[in-house]
Amino acid sequence: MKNIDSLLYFTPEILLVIFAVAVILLDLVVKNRESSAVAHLSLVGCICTFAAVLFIHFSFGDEGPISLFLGMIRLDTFSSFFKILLLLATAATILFSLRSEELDARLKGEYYALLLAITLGMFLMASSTNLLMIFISLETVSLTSYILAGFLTHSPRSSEAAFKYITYGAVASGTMLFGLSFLFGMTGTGDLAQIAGRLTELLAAGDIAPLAVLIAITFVLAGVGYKIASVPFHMWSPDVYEGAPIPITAFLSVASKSAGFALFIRFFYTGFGSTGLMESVNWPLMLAIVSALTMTVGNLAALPQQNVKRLLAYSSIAHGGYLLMGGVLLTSEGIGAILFYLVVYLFMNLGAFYVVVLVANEVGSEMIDGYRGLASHAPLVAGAMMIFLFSLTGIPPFAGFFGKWILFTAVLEQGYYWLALVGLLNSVVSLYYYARIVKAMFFEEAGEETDSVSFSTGTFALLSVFVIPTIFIGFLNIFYTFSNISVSVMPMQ
Amino acid sequence: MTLQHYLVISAILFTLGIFAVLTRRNAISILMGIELILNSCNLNFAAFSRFMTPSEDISGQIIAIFGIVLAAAEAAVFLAIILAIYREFGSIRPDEVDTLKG
Amino acid sequence: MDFTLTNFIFYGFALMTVGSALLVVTVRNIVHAAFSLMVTLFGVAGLYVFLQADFLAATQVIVYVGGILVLILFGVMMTSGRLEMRIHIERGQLLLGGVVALALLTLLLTVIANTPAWKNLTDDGTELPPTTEKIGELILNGPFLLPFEVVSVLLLVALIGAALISRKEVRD
Amino acid sequence: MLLSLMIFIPLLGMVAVLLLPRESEELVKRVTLLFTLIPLALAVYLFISYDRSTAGTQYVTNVPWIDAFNIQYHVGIDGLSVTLLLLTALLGPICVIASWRNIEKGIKAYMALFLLLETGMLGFFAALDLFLFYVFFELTLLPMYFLIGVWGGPRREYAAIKFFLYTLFGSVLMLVAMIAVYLNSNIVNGVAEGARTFDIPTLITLAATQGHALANSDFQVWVFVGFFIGFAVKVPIFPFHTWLPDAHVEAPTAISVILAGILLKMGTYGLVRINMAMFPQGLDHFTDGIGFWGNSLALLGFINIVYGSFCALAQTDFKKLVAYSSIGHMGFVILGLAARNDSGITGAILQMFNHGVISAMLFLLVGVLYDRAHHREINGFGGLGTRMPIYTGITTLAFMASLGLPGLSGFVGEALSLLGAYERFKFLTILSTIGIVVGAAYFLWTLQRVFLGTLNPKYEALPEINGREILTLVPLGILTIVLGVWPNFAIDMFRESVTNLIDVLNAI
Amino acid sequence: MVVPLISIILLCPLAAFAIFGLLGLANRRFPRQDYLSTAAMLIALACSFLLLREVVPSPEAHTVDWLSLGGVTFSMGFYLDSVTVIMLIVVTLVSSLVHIFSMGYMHGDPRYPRFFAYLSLFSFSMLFLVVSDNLLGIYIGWELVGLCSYLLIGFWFEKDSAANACKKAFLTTRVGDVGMFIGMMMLFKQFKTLSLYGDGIFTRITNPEYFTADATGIVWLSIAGVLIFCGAIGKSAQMPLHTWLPDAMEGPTPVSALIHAATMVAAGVYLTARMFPILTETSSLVIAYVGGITALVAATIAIVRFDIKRVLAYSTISQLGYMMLAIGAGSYVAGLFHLTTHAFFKALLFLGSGSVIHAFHAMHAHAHDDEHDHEHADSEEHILGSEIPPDQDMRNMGGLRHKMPITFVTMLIATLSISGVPFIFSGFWSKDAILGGVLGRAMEWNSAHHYILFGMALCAAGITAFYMFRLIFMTFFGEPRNQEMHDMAHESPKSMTVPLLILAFLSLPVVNILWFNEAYVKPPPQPHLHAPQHAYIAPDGNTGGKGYAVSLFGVSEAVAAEEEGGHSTDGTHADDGHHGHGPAHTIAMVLSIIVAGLGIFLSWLFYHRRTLSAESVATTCRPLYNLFWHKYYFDEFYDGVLVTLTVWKARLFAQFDGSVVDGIVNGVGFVTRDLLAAFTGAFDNRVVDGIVNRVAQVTWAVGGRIRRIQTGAIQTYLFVVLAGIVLLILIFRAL
Repeated sequence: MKNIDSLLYFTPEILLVIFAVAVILLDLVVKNRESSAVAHLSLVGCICTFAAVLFIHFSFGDEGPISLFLGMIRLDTFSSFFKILLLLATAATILFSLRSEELDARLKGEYYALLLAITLGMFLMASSTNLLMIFISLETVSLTSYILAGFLTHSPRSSEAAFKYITYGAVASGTMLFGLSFLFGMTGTGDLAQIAGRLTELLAAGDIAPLAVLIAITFVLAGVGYKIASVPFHMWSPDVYEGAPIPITAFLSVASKSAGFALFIRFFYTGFGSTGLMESVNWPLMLAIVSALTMTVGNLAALPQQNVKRLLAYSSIAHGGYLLMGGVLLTSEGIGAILFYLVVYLFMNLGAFYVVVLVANEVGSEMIDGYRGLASHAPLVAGAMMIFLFSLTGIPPFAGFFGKWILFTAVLEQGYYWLALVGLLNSVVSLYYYARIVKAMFFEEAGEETDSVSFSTGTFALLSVFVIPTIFIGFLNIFYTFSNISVSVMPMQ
Repeated sequence: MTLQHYLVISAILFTLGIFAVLTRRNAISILMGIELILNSCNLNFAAFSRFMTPSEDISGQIIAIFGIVLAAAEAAVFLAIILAIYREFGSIRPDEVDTLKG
Repeated sequence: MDFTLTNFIFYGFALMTVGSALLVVTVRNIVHAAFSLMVTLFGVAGLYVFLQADFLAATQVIVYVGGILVLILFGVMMTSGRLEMRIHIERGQLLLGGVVALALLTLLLTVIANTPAWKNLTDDGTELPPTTEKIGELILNGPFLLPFEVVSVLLLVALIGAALISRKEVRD
Repeated sequence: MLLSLMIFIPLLGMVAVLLLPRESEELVKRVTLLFTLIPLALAVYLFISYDRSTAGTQYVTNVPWIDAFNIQYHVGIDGLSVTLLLLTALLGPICVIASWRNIEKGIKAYMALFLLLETGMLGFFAALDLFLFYVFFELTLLPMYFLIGVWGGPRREYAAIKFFLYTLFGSVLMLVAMIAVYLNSNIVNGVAEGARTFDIPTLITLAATQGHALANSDFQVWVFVGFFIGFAVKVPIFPFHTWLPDAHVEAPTAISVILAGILLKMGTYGLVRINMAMFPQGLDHFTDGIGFWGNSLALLGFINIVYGSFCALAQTDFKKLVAYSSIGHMGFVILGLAARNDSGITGAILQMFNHGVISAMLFLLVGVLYDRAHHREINGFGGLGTRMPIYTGITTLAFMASLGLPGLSGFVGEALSLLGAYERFKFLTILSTIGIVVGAAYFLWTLQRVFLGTLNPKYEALPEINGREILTLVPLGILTIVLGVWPNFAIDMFRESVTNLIDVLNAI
Repeated sequence: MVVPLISIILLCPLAAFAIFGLLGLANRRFPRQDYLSTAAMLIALACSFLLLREVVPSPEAHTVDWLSLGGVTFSMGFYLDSVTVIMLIVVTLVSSLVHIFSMGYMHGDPRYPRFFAYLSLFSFSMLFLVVSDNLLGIYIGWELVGLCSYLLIGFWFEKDSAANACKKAFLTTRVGDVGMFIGMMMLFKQFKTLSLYGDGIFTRITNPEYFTADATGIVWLSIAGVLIFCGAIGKSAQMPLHTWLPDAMEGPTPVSALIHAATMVAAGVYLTARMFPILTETSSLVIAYVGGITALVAATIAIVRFDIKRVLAYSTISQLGYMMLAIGAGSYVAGLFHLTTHAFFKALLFLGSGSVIHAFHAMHAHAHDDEHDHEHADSEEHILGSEIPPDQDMRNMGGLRHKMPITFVTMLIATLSISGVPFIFSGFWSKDAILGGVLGRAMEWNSAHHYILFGMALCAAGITAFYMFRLIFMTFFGEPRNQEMHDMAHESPKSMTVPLLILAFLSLPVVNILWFNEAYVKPPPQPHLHAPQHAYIAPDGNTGGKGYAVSLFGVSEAVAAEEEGGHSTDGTHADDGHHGHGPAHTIAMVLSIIVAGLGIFLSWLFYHRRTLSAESVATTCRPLYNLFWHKYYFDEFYDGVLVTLTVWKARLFAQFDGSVVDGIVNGVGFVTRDLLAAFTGAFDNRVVDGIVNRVAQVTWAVGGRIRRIQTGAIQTYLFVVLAGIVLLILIFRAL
C-alpha cells in the first residue's frame, strides 16, 4: 500500500508519537513537580492508542493482512495481538511508575515520553517485514531502553546497568546488522517474504553456501536473542534488571521480551521458514538447544539469588527459554502457545514486579529478607505475590500452568520429548526459588515489629488487575481462541 | 575490484571491531570498536547494493545511510552513558564497572 | 588483475582502511586510536566512492568524521586525564579475544570465498548518475519514508536521552 | 449437579470465611464446620443412593470447558470414587473439629485453606476428565504447602518445600504422560481421526481398541511409567517417600490426618483410575511376573511394606512412627494392585479406605497426646494407661486395627491384598508378611512404652481425652469396626467397578 | 436350631463386652459387669448343652457371604459337628467357672469390671474360632483370642514384667500366625476358597480340578500343612515359639487357667485337628515331632521351676505337645480327648494355684521387701525378668493342706489326673489313648519315627508325674517354710472353691462318655496321607493298584476308601479312645502306669521323704540342670539374636532412610542449587563428570575454584556472546 494510504492504518503509531510530544510539552507547562498530569496524559495516550488498535483491527482485520508503506510493515492479527499486549504492559508500567518512589519527579516528562516512544518502537518490531525496518525498530527500542535503564539520577547501579546494556546491545545489534547485510547480499532484497523465496532458490541452485545462511541466521539470532535474553545472549539482563528502576525492569522483562518474540517469530517463520532452507540449516534444532540452555541456566542461576529483582531477572530468562520452545516447532500450535503464554506472562510477571515496587516503597528493600513476615502485615499483597509466583512456577489453577501446559503440549506434539522433559524438570527447580520468597513472606516473622502497612485502594485495584487474570485466564476460552487466530497469518510449513 | 574485495575488507573491519570490543579496557575504545563493526556493515550494504542488485536499485546504499544515522544516535547515547559512568565510578574501564554481578 | 590507477587507488584506500583499523584496535593511546579511526572512516568513505555511492560517502564524512569522531574526542577529553590516555589491556583477554576474532574472521572469509553467487563479480565501472536525487525521491516518496520518519523519532529520543543522562550532574 | 455442588461448596465456604472479619474466630470455625458438613451430608446421600449393581459412572456432569483442547468439566462417580469421596467428606469436619482449639494463629486463613484443600480433594476423586483430574490433583498442593509451612512444627519450612518439590517433580512427569495420551488420543492405525480428548472413560475405551495409538504396548509402558512416578510420589512408594515423614511430623494434627487419610489415597486412586484402567498393557509389563520388570511393581510394594515397617520400628517420635507405618501400609495397596485380581484389587481399595480411617485415627490420637504433653517422644511417656484409660482404649483399638487385627478393618484389606498377591507373586508375598510381624512389633512396643508400665510421675496430672476429641475419633472407630465385621458394606460399592476393571485387564 | 443357638452363644459374651466398651467411652461403668459377663457365659453354657442334641452325622456348614468379590466369595459360617460341640461345652464351662472364680479372686481390683469385660471378649473370640467353618473365620477368632490374651496378660500393666510379657505373647504368636497366613494363601491359591466344609477345601482336595496328588502336589500340601501348623506352634506354645507362655503367667491366675491352660492354647490343637484331612505323612511327622519334643523338653524344664504358676505353664506346654503328637501320629480322637481332659484338670490346677496365691495375697506387699533383701538378692531368678513373686514361690509354701483343704484335695485330684494315675482319673485315659495311638501307629507302619516319638511321650509322662507331685509336695506337704506367710494363709471364699470342686469332678473320667461314643466322634479321612507300603498290602494283598500312576482321581478315591477301611479294621484310629483294644494299647497302658508310678515315687523320695536331695542331684548334673534352669536358653537366644537383629535392622533402615535416601535427594537439591557454580564452570568437563559421579563434594570443591561467569565485567559477557556465536556456527556447520 502506498505511503499516504497507509496512514489511516498507522493511526495507533501516529497517536503514540503525538502523545509522546504532547507529554513533553505538557511537562514544560506543568510547574508542579508532584503533579502526575503527564503520567495521566500518557495513560490517556495508551488508551487512545488501544482504542485505535482495536478499531483498526475490527474494521480491517477481516481483510486479511495488509502490507503498509510499500512493504515496510504489515498489519495483521499477529501484530494487533502484540500491540494490545504491549499497550497493556506500557499502561501497567506507567501505573507502576506513578507509585514508584525511585524515579526523579523532575524528569517525569521525558520519562513518559520515552515510554511512549519505546512502545512505538515495539509496535514496529511486531509489524516490520523489511530488514531495514526491523533493524530500525529494534534500535529504537534498544536505544530507548538504554536510556530508561540508566534513568535513575545518582544511582551508580542504574548507570552501570545502562552502560552494560548499551555495550552489549550495540555489539549484538552490530552483529545482527552484519548478518542482515549478508541476507541482503545473498538475496538482493530487504523484504522478508522475498528473502525466504530467494534463499530457498539459491540454496537449491547451489549458488550460496549453507554456511553463509547459517552465519546470517546465527548473527540475526544474536540480535533477536539479546532482546529475548536467551543463552548465550542473556548475560546483560540480570545486571540490567537489577540496576534499572523497577518499573523499567518490569517493562523490559515483559514488553521488550514480547516484542522480541514478535520479531523473532516473524523473522524466522517468514524469512527462514522454508523447508529447503531448513534442510541446509537446521535452525529449529539450534533454537531447541538454545531454549533448553536458556531455561536451565536461568533457573539454576536464580536459585541462589538474594535480590528479588535479580531473581526475577533470571526467572524471566528462564521463561524466555520456555517460550522459545514454542518457536522451534514450526507449528501454529507452537506459536499459539507462545502468544498465550506471553499474555499469561504479562500479567503474572508484571504483577510480581508491582509487588516488588510496593515492597521497595514500604520496606525499602529489594532483598528476600525484606519480604519476611509480609503476610502478617500486608496479607493481600503477600497473597497476590504468592499467586504470581506460583503462577510463574506453573502450578494449577493459576494461568501460568495453562500457559506451560499449552507450550508443552505443542512441544510434545512435535516429538521433542527431551525438550519437554528439560522444561518440566526446570519448572520443578524453579519452584524452589519462587518458594523461597513465599517462604519469607508467609513462614517467617518480620525481624522487628512492623506495623501493618495499609495500601491505598488504588493499589489494591491495580493489584487485582493482575491477580484476577492470573487466576482466571486459563479457564476462559477466549484467550486460546485469540492467540490461535493471531497465529493464522504466519506461514507454516 | 570484485565484490569479494569489499567483503574481505568489511570482514576484517568487523573482526577488528569485535577484537576491540573484547580486548580494550576502555569504554571509548569499545565504542570505537562498535563503530568499526557498524562501518563494516555499511560497507557490506553498499557493496552488495553495487554488485548484487540492478544498478538502478540503490536501496542498499540507503540502508547504509540509515546505518550511519543510527550509529550516530547510538554513539551519542553511548558517550552520554560513558560520561555518567565516569561520574559515578571515576573510571571508564569496563572491568571496574562491576558492582552488579552474580 | 591489472594495476591500473583505479586499482592502485582502490588498494590504497583498502590498505588505509584496514591498516588504520588495525591501529585503532592496537595502539595504547586513546587519542591515537581516535585519529586512526578517523583515517579508517575516511578510507571507508573512499571505498564508498568506488562503489558509486557518492551521497553515502559524503554522509560518511560529514556524520562520522564531523559528528561521531568529534563526539568521541570530546568523550576522551572529558573522561581521561593526561595519565589515563593509555588503554589498559590484559594478556589473557587479548588471547581469548584474539582467538574469537580470528575464528570469526576465518568463518567469514570461508563464506566469502565459497559463496558462488558472490564470486567473480567485477565492478564494470559503469558510472551512475549522482544518487542524491534518487535517494531523496526514495526517502520522501518511496519505501523509505517510514524508516525515515521512525529514525527521526529515534534521533529525538537519542537527543533527549543523551541530554538527560549527561545532564545528571547539573541537578545537584 | 449434586456432585458438583459437593465439590464446590467448600470453595464457597472459603470465600465465605475470607469475607468474615478476622476477629470473630468462633464464627469462622462454625462456618467452616458448616461448609464441611454439607459435603458430608451430600457424600452420605451419594453413598446411599449410588446404584451398586452397575460399574458405570453415575451422577455425571459433562459440560465443555476449554474448547480449544476439547477439555470438559466432566465429573462423575463410580464405586471407587464414591467410597473415597465419603472418606474425604468425613475427614473434613473431623479435621475442623480437631483444629478447633489447637490452631493458635491465623485461624481464618487456616480454615480458608483447609476448605480449598477439601475442594481439591473432592474434585480429584470425582474428575473424569484427565485435565480436570490433573488440575485438582495439583490444587491440593498449594493449600497443603501453606498448611504445613505456616502452622507446622519447628522444621515446617523444610518439610513444606520438600513436600511441594517432591510432588511437583512427580506431577510434571505425569503431565508429560498426560499430554502424550492426549496427543495420541485421535490416532488410529497411524492416522489422525477426529478430535483429541481428555475424557477418561473415552480414553479407557480407546486404549482397548485394536490399532489405536493408545493401545500400542510400548506407548502404554512409557506412559504408565510417567503416571506411575507422579502417583508414586504421592503414595509414597520407595524411593520417593522421604518427604512423608518430614511432612507428617511437621504438619499440624488435622493436616497430618488429611495427608495420611486422603492425599496418600490420591496416589493409589490415580494408579487404579489411570494406570491400571487406561494402560493395562503397561500394567502387564510390570506385573506379569516374568523377569525383573514383571515383578517390579510387586517388588516396590514389598519394599514399601518391609522398609516402612522397619523404619517405623526404629522411630522414637510417635508421629514419625505413624508416618512410617503409613508407608508400610500403602505397600499392601501396591502389592494388591500388582496382583490385579479380584482379591488383590478389592483388598487394595479396601486398604486405601481403611488406611484412611485408621491413620486418621492414629494421627488424631498422637495429636491428643501432643496437645497435652507437648512432645511426642515415645520413650518420654510411660504408664499412661492408668491415667487415661479411655484414651488408651481408643489408641489400642486404632493400633490393633492398624496392625491388621482381624475383626477390625485393617485386616480385611491387608489379607485380601496378600491373598491376591500370592496368586501372582508367591515369593514376594511371603516375604511381605514380615511386615505383619514387624507391624505388630512396633505398635505393641509403642503401646508398651507409652501406656504400660509404671506411670511417669511427670504426667500424673495429664487430663483424660475430652469430649471434643472423642467426637472426632468415634465415627472413625465405628467405621473401623463396622468395616472389619462387615466389609461387604464397602465392597458392595465397588465390586462391579473392580470386576469391570479386571475385565479390562484380562482383555489384553 | 443350630444357627440361633450358636448366635446366642456368640452374642451373649460379645454384648457383655460391648456394653462395657460403649459405656467406657462416656467414662461410665455398668454397675455389675461381673454379673453381666458371668450371666452371659452361663447362657452360652446352657445353649452349648442344648446343641449336643443338634449334632448330626454329616453336618453342613451354615454360611453367609461375608466378603463377596466379583469372582470369589469368602463366606463366614458355623460348622457344628461333635467336636465343635464338645469344644463349645469345654470352653463355656471352663469360662463360666473361671468367671465365677474371678469374682472372688479379682475382688477389689481397681479394674475389676474391665477384667470381666475382657473375659467376655475372650470367650466370644474363642467360641467364634471354635464354630467357624472356614479358615478365615478361624484366623479371625485366632487373632482375636490373641488380642484378648494380650490384654489379659497385660492386665496389671503397671508391672513392667506384665507389660513385657503381653507384648512378647502377642508378637511370638504373631510369628506363628504369619506362617499360618502364608499357609492360608497357599491353600486359597490352590482351592480358590478358604471354606473347609461343603464345597470347601476338604472336598476340593480330592478334586483333580483343583489339586493333583502327584509328587509335587504332595510336597506342596505338606508345606501348606506345616505352615498352617505354624499358627498352632505359636498359639499352642510349641517349640520353638513356646517362650511366651511361661511369661504369660504375669497375667491374673484365672486368665492363666482359662486362656493359657484350657482354651486358647488348646486352639492350636483344635486347628490342627480341624486341618486333619489335609495332613500328609510328612506334615504329620513334623507335627508329631514338634509335639513330642515339646512335650519332653517342657517337662524337663518344669522340674526345676519354683514358681508354682510356671511349673504349671511348662506343664501346659508339655501337655499341648502331647496333643500335637497325638494328632501328628494320626490319633485324632486321642488328641482331642486329651485336650478336653487337660482343659479341666489344668484349669483346676491353675485355679487351685490361684487359690493358693490368693491365700498369700494379703502378704504380698508385706513380704515383698524382705524378699528382695534376703533370699533372692543374687538369685539366678533375676534372669530375664523371671523374678518370682513371693506369693507364687513354692519355696515359701509348704504344709498348706491343712489350711486349705478344699484347694488341696481338688488340686491333688487334678495332679493325679495329669500324672496318669490309672482308671479313676480322666487324664489317665486320654494320655493312655495317645500313647496307645502312637505306639499303634509305630507298630502298624513299622516306623522308627513313631517308636522314637513313643519313647519321648513315655519319658514325658514319667517326668510329668514327677514334677507335678513335686509341686504338690512342696506346696501342701511338709513344714511351712515361711511361717509368717503361712499364718496369713486361709481357705478361699466359696466363689473360688465351688469352681474348684466342679472342675475336680470333671477331672474324673466323666467326659469319657463323649469320646467313647464311636458314632459321635469320628476322625475325618486323610486322603493324602501316604501310608507305608505294607499297609496297603495288608488288607487284601493288592500291591500294584495303589501307585499314583493310574488315574489320579480314581486313586485318591481309592486311598480315601482305603483309609476309611483301615480305621474300622485295625482300630488304630477309631478305636484309640476305647481302652483295651489291641496289643498296642495294652503295652502302652502298662508302660504308662509304670512310668507314672516311677515319677510319683521319685518325687516322693525327693520332696517328701527327702531321702534324695534335689540339690545334690542338681550339683552333680550341673550342666543338665543349667540347661533346664535356663529353659534350654531359648529366651537368651531370642533376646540375643533375633531381637537384636531385628532392632538393628530397623535402625539400619532408619539410618539408611535418614542419610542415604534423603541424602541423595538433598544432594540432588544441593547440586541443583549449586549448579550455578557448575554451569559457571560449564567449560570444564570435569564439573559435569563430577556432578554425575561424585555429586555433592565435587560441586563444592569445584564451585569454589572456578570463576563465576556472571563476573559483572561486560567484556566477559561479550566474550560469551561471541564465543557462543562462533560455537553455534561451528557446531551446526558440522551437523
